[in-house]
Amino acid sequence: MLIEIRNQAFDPWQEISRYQENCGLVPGSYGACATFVGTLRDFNQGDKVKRMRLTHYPGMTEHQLSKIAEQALSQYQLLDLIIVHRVGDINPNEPIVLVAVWSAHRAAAFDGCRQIMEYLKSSATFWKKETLESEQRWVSSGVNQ
Amino acid sequence: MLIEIRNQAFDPWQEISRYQENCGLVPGSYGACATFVGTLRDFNQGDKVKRMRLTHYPGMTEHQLSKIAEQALSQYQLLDLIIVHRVGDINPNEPIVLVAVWSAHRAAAFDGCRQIMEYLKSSATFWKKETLESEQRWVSSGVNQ
Amino acid sequence: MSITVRFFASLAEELGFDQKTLDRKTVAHKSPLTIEEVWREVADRPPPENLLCALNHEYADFKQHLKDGDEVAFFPPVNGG
Amino acid sequence: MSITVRFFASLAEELGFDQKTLDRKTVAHKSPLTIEEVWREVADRPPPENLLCALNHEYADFKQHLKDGDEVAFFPPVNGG
Repeated sequence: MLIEIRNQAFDPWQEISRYQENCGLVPGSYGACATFVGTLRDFNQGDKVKRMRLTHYPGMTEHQLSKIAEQALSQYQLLDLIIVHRVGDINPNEPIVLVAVWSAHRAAAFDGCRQIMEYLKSSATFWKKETLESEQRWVSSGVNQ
Repeated sequence: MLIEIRNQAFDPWQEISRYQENCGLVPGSYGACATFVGTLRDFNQGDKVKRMRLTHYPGMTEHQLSKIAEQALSQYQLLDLIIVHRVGDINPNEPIVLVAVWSAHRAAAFDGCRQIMEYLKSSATFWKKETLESEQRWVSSGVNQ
Repeated sequence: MSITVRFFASLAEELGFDQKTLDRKTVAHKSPLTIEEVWREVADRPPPENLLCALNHEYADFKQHLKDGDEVAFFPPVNGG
Repeated sequence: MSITVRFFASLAEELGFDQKTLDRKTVAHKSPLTIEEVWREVADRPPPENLLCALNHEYADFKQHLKDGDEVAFFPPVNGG
């Protein structure tokens, strides 16, 4: 299991590939891997976005990610999972979040991956502030984004 | 859009990475990428699987993949997608299928990716024959796998 | 009138062939010929349970009528992904 | 009795601080102190609509009671992923 809040840009596909090859996933044991990558768009609510600052609640956010990971692992009998979430200053086209889950069959992988993402959007203690052309603004609740 | 039936092993993460960087996805335009990778397990219905042969209906299968791709693109307003499906002799731990879809927001990406996978399982003209320790057998319908 | 008939997977194994061509001379029926009738012409057994068929690369109904040059396919339940 | 109080995101910007410590001397109430009362002690305004709070890194109810050493946090709706 890899759960990390990171303040540097990352390549999600390399992250998955490296983890899958080197981190204890037994070859031949998994039949399904579902992943989600959220990326910063350069456009939001009609405005051009130049940059975004993501903050979190150190201590609480890590604790939340561990809990949702454990819950998804047990509820969907997942074999393993990755959650990587950016914080700090993010440029358009940079990944914000990566969730990858491995399981024997596909339904568990899809459901587990989506449940983690819904939790991240609705409950994990992250906040976003966008830098537009001529102002900054806090992004309101991410539930429908 | 990349739709391919391939008779050689492939690395799904490299496939996605290469496509995303070189194939016309506009940086900053997509906020979500959902992917699914199906991999051959070394175990099925209580038996050790040594190998699997995947056959398809040349002409019809390609036609089906194009149609399901176009339908998902339009139904979920996806920005782009990849479908790569193996045929031929496959070893355990080799990817069988890759579906990746890009969209502005996450719900469309999850829903579109899953719809394509359900179609591949239920309707696309592929057939699987497993080589076990001491026999071969045809795998029955994949809807619940 | 000539119809190409294809068979896939376990069905081709059981029948011992994966393709046949039906031409007018071998067709005992008066037209129009249906997919169901093609099965009777080319196979020496009743259609298996769960048999699927396609006409010109689209899923089809066994009652569908055929025309010259059509490609009919018979196969067991599919299993992709 | 000492309570650490933290504020995040737009709320910290509006209040002009992101952390305060409440100790017994500054607390006017008789114990037990609730999260609601902490807000009244540290902020000079009514709680904003949609205000969320946490107690020791778990989401909490404003009516929850506090004990010495607790960490209380106030923040606006979250937005991860």
